[in-house]
Amino acid sequence: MTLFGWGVLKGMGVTFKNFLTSYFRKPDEGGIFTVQYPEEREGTAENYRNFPFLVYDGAPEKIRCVACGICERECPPKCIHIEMELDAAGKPARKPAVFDIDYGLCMNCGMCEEVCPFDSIFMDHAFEVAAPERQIGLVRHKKELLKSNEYFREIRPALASAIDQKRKAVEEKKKAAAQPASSQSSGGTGSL
Amino acid sequence: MPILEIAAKYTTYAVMAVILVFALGVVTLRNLFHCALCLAAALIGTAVLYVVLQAEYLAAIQILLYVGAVVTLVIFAIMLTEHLAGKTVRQNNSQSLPAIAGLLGFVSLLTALILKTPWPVTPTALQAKVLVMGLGKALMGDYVFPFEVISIVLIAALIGTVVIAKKDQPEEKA
Amino acid sequence: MTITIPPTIRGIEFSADMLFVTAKAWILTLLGRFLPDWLIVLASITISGVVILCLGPLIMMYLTLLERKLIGRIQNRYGPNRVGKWGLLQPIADGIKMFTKEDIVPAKADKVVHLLAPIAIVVPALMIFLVVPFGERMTAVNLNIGLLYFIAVSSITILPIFMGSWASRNKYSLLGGMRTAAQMISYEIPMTLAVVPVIMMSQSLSTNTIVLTQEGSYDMNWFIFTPWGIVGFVIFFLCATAECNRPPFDLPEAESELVAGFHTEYSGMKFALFYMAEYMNAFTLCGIAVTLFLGGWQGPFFPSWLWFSGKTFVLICVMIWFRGTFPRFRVDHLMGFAWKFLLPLTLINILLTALWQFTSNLAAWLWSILILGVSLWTLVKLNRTFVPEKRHYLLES
Amino acid sequence: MNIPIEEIKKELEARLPDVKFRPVRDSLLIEDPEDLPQVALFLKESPKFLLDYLSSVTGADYLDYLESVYHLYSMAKKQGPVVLRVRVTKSHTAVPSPINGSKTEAGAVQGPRDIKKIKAGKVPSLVSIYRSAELQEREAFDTFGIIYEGHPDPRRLFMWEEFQGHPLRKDYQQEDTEVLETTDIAWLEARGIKVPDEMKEKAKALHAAGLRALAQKPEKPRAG
Amino acid sequence: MLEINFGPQHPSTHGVFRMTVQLEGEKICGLKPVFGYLHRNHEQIAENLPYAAIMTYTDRLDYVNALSNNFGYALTVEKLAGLEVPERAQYIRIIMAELARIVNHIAVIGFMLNDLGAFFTPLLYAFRERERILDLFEAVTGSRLMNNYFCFSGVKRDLTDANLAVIKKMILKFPAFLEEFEALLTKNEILCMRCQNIGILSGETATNAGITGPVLRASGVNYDIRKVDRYGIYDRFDFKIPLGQKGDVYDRFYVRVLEIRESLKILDQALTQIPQGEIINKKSLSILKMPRNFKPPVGEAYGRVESPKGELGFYVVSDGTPQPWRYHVRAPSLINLTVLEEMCLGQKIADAIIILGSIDIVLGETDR
Repeated sequence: MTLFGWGVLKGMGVTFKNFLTSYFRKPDEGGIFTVQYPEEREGTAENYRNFPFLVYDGAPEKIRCVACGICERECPPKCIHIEMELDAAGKPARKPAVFDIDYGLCMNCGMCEEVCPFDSIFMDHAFEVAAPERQIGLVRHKKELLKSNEYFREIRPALASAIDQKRKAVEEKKKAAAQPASSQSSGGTGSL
Repeated sequence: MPILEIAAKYTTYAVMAVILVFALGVVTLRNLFHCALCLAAALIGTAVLYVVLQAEYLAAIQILLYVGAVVTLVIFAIMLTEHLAGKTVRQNNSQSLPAIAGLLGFVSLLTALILKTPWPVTPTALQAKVLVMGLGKALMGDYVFPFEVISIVLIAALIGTVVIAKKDQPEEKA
Repeated sequence: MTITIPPTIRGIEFSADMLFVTAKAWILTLLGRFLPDWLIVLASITISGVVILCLGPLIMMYLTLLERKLIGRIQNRYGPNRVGKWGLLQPIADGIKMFTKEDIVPAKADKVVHLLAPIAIVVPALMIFLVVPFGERMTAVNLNIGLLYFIAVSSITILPIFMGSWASRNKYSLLGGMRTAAQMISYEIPMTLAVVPVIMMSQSLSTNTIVLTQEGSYDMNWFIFTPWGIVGFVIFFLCATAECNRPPFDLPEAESELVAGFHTEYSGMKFALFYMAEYMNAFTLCGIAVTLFLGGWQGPFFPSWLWFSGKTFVLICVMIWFRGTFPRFRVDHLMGFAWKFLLPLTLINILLTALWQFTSNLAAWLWSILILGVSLWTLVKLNRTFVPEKRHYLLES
Repeated sequence: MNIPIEEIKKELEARLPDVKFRPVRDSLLIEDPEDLPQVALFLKESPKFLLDYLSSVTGADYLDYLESVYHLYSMAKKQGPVVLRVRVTKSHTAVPSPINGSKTEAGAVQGPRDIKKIKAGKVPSLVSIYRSAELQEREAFDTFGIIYEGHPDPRRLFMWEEFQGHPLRKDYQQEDTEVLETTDIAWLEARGIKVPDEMKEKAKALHAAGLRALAQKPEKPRAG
Repeated sequence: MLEINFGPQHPSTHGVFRMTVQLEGEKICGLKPVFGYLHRNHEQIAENLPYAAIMTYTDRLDYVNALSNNFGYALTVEKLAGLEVPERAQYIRIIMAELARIVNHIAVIGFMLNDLGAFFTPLLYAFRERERILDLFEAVTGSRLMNNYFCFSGVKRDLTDANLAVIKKMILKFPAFLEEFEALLTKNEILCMRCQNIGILSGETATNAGITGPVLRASGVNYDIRKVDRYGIYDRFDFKIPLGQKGDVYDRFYVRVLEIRESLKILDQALTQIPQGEIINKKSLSILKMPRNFKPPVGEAYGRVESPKGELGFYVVSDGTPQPWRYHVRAPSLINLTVLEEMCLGQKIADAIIILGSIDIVLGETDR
């Protein structure tokens, strides 16, 4: 029979050990595990996904999105709203006039990123999105959603470079195709 | 130090008045819980009175036994017997006649006792230390037999309570 | 009414040991220049009173910080460190928060009693400070029945808890109140009995005298260094933990069952008062434990008040350590522990002390250890519920 | 370890000749719901199957009839599942909202639609045989309105007691929470909450038209 | 007699669970669970979504270990549509599901100790370890809790060598943590007093009431779907099933500790065996890209996995359209509560709390 009260004392020993190690050990070896958030930050993993954003190349006018509306249709909580821009003749300009995402509804599932055939919508790393008001404050319009490809490359280098390469290849193919059969635009089909 | 003594004197009167007020509260208030609280206050006041009379030992015992134990038991009983989360527990005065009879008997006894006591008590007789020592010696010496008998009676009462309380639920432990 | 003037008013000694005593005496002599004698007495009482009244809340405030820091470290985190350096201003921030919070009184509550309860709970907590000997000649009131006074006053603490729990008209509060009453009554008995050996050995009820009897070579003749002393100390400390409702005996406010127990319906400053009483009780109980068993302010080399506060600090840290380690007892186990385990042990301890008083030598040591060992073993054997079952787990494919 | 459905069929035919059933997609459809406890008890106690564990009870709405589906396993023999199903018509359960046609684009509903063969009635509860049915039958009642006869505690599980309708049925129409009905206004006013006149008029108009405030499917997805 | 509402707002009902408890003194003489405070009609939401999009909602069932839910749902739809899963993806699935099991079990033990009144220490020690695994989840799946990682016939992202190294390191370190944790808890007299012979559930009752998972195994019934169904590739690993003796709270607690050890064994084997290769079937890539074009053949399937809470079953009926005709979740958290009253009767209130804690419910799954 073990001594009565031994288990209790052993437990106290464990907590005491942790108390001591919290002063002079590294976090991985039993030290303090806290990250002092606003000052210290843990780097986010590349795959980390938060809210979606739109990628443009170079200037905000050169937006990749063609307002096809696939993400709008596939979004499970239906938080995306897209309206096609019409040119002077009233024809669709293959560009979104309105692109709103309600961050209050979005559940960060990443479906939009998966279904987008034009590599234009991706999940952002920025998680400090607070707004004083739910209805208006959390709805992000096109202006706020647009972010440059450089930013994209910065937060998700591997994916961005893969997509850049793919787009380049498609572009070159298009060019090669365009030279013999001059001026036959084939649209930006960059799907897999 | 006359001023201090005067102050002490009037404090004593004030404490007495407060005790009386609370004692009245005990018998007049409608809410049983409030009554119990008043009782506790009155008993604490009595303890203060003892302190003023330099009988600290008695005061401490008073608080320990009466406030700490008896009143707590009373409150416990109130909570256990009445509806727990309860509406205010009403007190009724339907048995006032026997109560008055009892009170009269008690008062007459008390007066008899007061009349028998040789007043005034000399200050030397109030030496606290002597009192405590005497109390102890008396309890453990001359009066040890009645003291023990009382203990046995108390224990019997305790056991009886346990037995009565147990009877309601014979299948307590499976 | 005779109140003696402290003897040190005239002859002032300057030493670290007497630092606070000297300071008080100096103030009193200063006042003595232009005040009548009887007012000096009042001033003496006032100074002690004011010091205690300030000390109580201050101790409570920094105990909360200490507790949060220590438990934080036990749990491998920092604890409060944002308000001020090392979070030293955290208690003040908490205080401001408490003061500015809305005071919510339930609609059906007994308003008067609800208001009175938190006030009433602080009074006994502060009153105990009077008899705690903080250092040599640093007892506020050197009552010759100090210990009895302490036991008596701490027994009142049940009443305000009852008031609060009953007045809230909340079922959780009520259950908490019932638990408190049962627990406090049960643990008061072993606690009082654990003190008896000390009284027997020091032949006094005065806290000051008890400390003085623990003098010796290097001032280290503490009661804890005797077999009955250590048993008494352990029992007293466990009971003290239970008396001030601290884990693992925190059933009255068992968070996971009763939300917050008797103070479920309290908010703002009233809640803070309950909290304050709890922490002040923890402090005074540790102080009394130090006085009774750990030699009070006795100790070599350092000033007496430092010894006292150091020992108290250690005991409080142990209480916090308990909190950081243990799960909570259950009601019936708690009762069983008090009545079936601690109470018999205290009784045996009293007998042991009597034996010790007659034969104080090596043989007594051996006898004590033998008796204690046998009684502990039998108690554990008799208390089946305390002994964990051995389990064997099958691993099947 | 699956139990072939033929084996059970054979065994059942031999032991319980009165029970009518036919296999539907790897499962046994018991024609008369009243026979269900008998079959379940047999399967539970027959040493060959020992289906002592009822894993899942659920309902399904096939527009013309409701189905109650049971998945049985054997813990002792570590085999299964055996799927039992019974069908009941909808008619006997109170359906508060009118059937305005199915709102899903479901085309072909599997299974022959021989309604005449399906007996109208209630499904006997299996709680006395498998306690695991207790909460699941309540859930199926809540969401589909299948009444389990003999259930010890036949209340709704998730929805509140006063709730009307059964939300998982295909004909269930969602209430529009933005529009108040006359009953809602009465409820609110009984609790001393002021209701704007505009809302009251709307409610009156709705009531006069004999309509309920039902949610319309939005034309466009919602966005700020 | 006193009737008390535990919940829906209460510190230890693990969410918005509510039970009305009848008390006699401290003893419980009646207990009725009340459900539905977190009901969001998960099944109807799912019936209006394409199959692939439902995966995102399964995360929100049992939000402590979303990966097991993903696994169950993916398994069911694969059964329904007859999809094949590549080898490497199988291994990744097992690794992630076992990690999720560890996450769940240590969180449960921590929370149970909190219910017992230990002031957050065991919980925070548990969370310290959980954090490492969640960091890994974030790096691999993109999210800490709502993983949305599995897809039909595969997984969405590959485990890199760096990830595998992190897992390997974690497995090596984990037993030391468990030793420490057990030193703090398993022999503790107070814990034993509180947990032993409390809330006893016999094996027969448990089987009849459809109790599954660690609660069932603590009652001594050897039934683990990983062994029975051998779904995925569980038949390739050598692991044992810990069984309890009495079926009390202590057994449920300790069986979980032992299951963590077994999970570590599985992880160790999976990490050494994992092959190189595809993580998703090429044919199924289109489901990911065009969820609405995925139409499983008419039919139905019932798939189940051993989630850390018990048997998590999905019943999916397809009518050949992109959305399921019927989608049902057999939630272990809900069905394990069937015997709550029986276990609690005659015990003290404090016991009811830990019995509830030892059943291990997550309200997202219970109320759906």
